[in-house]
Amino acid sequence: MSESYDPEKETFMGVPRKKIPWWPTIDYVKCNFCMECDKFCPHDVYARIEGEEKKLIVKNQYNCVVFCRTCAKTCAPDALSFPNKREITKLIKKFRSENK
Amino acid sequence: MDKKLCVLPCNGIDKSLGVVARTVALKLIEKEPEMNLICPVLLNTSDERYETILKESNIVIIDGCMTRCATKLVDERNQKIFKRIFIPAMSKQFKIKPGTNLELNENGQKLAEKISIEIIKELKASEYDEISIEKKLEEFDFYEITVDKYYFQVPKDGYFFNENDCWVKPNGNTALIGISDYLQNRVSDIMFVELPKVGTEIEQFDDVGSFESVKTVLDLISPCSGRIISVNKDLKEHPEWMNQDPYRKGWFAELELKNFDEDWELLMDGSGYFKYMKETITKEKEEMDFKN
Amino acid sequence: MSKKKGYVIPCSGIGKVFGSIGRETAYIVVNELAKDKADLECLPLIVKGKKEVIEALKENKIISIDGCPLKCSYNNIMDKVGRVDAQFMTTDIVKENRDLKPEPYIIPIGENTKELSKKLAEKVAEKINELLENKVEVE
Amino acid sequence: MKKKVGIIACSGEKLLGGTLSRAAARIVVKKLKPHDTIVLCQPLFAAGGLERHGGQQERNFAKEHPTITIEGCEELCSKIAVERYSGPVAATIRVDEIMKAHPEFKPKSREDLGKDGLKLAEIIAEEIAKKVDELDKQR
Repeated sequence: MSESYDPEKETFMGVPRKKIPWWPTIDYVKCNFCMECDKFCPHDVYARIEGEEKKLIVKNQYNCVVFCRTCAKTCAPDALSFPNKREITKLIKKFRSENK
Repeated sequence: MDKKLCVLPCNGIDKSLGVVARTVALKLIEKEPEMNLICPVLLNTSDERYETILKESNIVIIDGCMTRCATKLVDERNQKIFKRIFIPAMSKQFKIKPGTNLELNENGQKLAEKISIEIIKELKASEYDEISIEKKLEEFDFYEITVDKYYFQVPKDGYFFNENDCWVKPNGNTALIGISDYLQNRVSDIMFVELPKVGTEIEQFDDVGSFESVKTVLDLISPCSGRIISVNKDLKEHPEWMNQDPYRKGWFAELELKNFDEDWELLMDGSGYFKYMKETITKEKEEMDFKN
Repeated sequence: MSKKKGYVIPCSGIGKVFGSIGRETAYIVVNELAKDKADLECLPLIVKGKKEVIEALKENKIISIDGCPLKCSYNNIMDKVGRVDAQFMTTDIVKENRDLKPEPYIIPIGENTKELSKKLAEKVAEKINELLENKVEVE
Repeated sequence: MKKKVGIIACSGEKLLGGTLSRAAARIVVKKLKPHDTIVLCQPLFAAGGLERHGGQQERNFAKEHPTITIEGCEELCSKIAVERYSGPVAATIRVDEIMKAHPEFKPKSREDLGKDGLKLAEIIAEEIAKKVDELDKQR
């Protein structure tokens, strides 16, 4: 992602992106570091770390497109999970109504 | 080009709206004697009886209530559909209430007559030629932006969008959903579609099916909640329609809306989405130039 | 009367890999699978309307191969020659072989792209045989 | 926003020059000038006016942007197509002439350029890139 990208200014449905806890969580017990999710994601959410035990991390969590969980479908060992969509929708609605 | 038409009413005899459905069908046959009448009960018990007719015809489906028995009877077929009629929606549209009497009162008769006239009108207007396309293809006004040689269009009216670049086009208490011109441009040539199952209940922002291009696979993220009542089976054969005509021929699924009044609050209208899309495109361009 | 040939005209679309599949397919057909029966002609020359080329096509069988629904090869030949004896879409072969995803690059083409082209070339060659064996002229 | 330059290759299927023009066009838009150029599909010019914007896209682009055509032979198909549907071209590169000027490089075949052919394509691509820069200065 280029430096012109400013996560502070990003919003989703009028809610600051940073207020929405939507991004993948890696289950390191299941993850086999095949990197398919990273290969898929065009938004640089993941990062590969050479020489570490956790060779893959969620690095740019706010780059993750809210409600998108397509990367999880590329995950053969089913090691990726996302928050509950209903909860997130509720949260977005709450924020919007409080900040009208 | 086949020009045959048939009509399948739900024929519900326990509700006045079911009786209206049946009456509409009878009036259609009366006005257009060439049209074939399909009996839902017979279709259900021995569907081979209607095999040839259904294969050769476009169908008018008339449902009297939310159970949508007539729709369900043809859902699993690859049936060419001319029009779906949902009597409660029509009753609302014409502001005629048929009451609850199973012997149709004057209002009930009037409603059936109006609906049948409406269908015939549409039939004539279509000149039969367009009717093999399941959803009516209306011309629409759109906003447009050109970036290099690519055009990005957004319909001005009738469509609502989420920030995941998917649209919903409500019509009474049903709606079509699909992907925006911008999204189809981004994924480029779509080669495969995975359509959702008819009958699936979905919440707003659930993924409903997916589409795959050489570049990527993406889920369609539904802008609204509801139940899938039909899917665009033609996309299996023609996934490129999602690229060529994303707002019309490329529709993905049809929903029975559950809570659109509330869903709507989180959606953008045409002009709102156009602004959002322009910002996205500009941002992408800036990033590209920055890398350059 | 001289023996008829099958002219294979790919669109050669340059923006995406689907055009390259068509081009590669045409080369496999004329160089390997139907050497003595098939020939190539430049689509741009047809578009331009070069007389000799149009005449040659008119007297032989014509097979168009297109890479996108705009069907440049098919439409341009129909426009200039008025007849196409068989048409193919490279996207169809991609759809039929879901496990073989064509690589997005085209100079040079990738392994899967080559494999897909081979599969399509077999179909095209078979079609040429069929067209040339058919004694009844379809005009 | 800076206007991009359109690159239109002859892509002729029958001749080596077509394959070279195609390769050179791709090198320009993918490697040398990815942000200043865009590749246009030559056959689409004639097949314009289809579904939604279809070929009109290419024609309109070439009306409003400078275009460079790359020709594989003396037929100048790309130039003629652009002039017929969009207007004058900004520059024309003749692949056959560049080939003559570099006899030291011997491309393998129209199907497979080989090492020498790819080098030649790079040289052609640089010529095109030079033209793009020249056009930039003029504006």
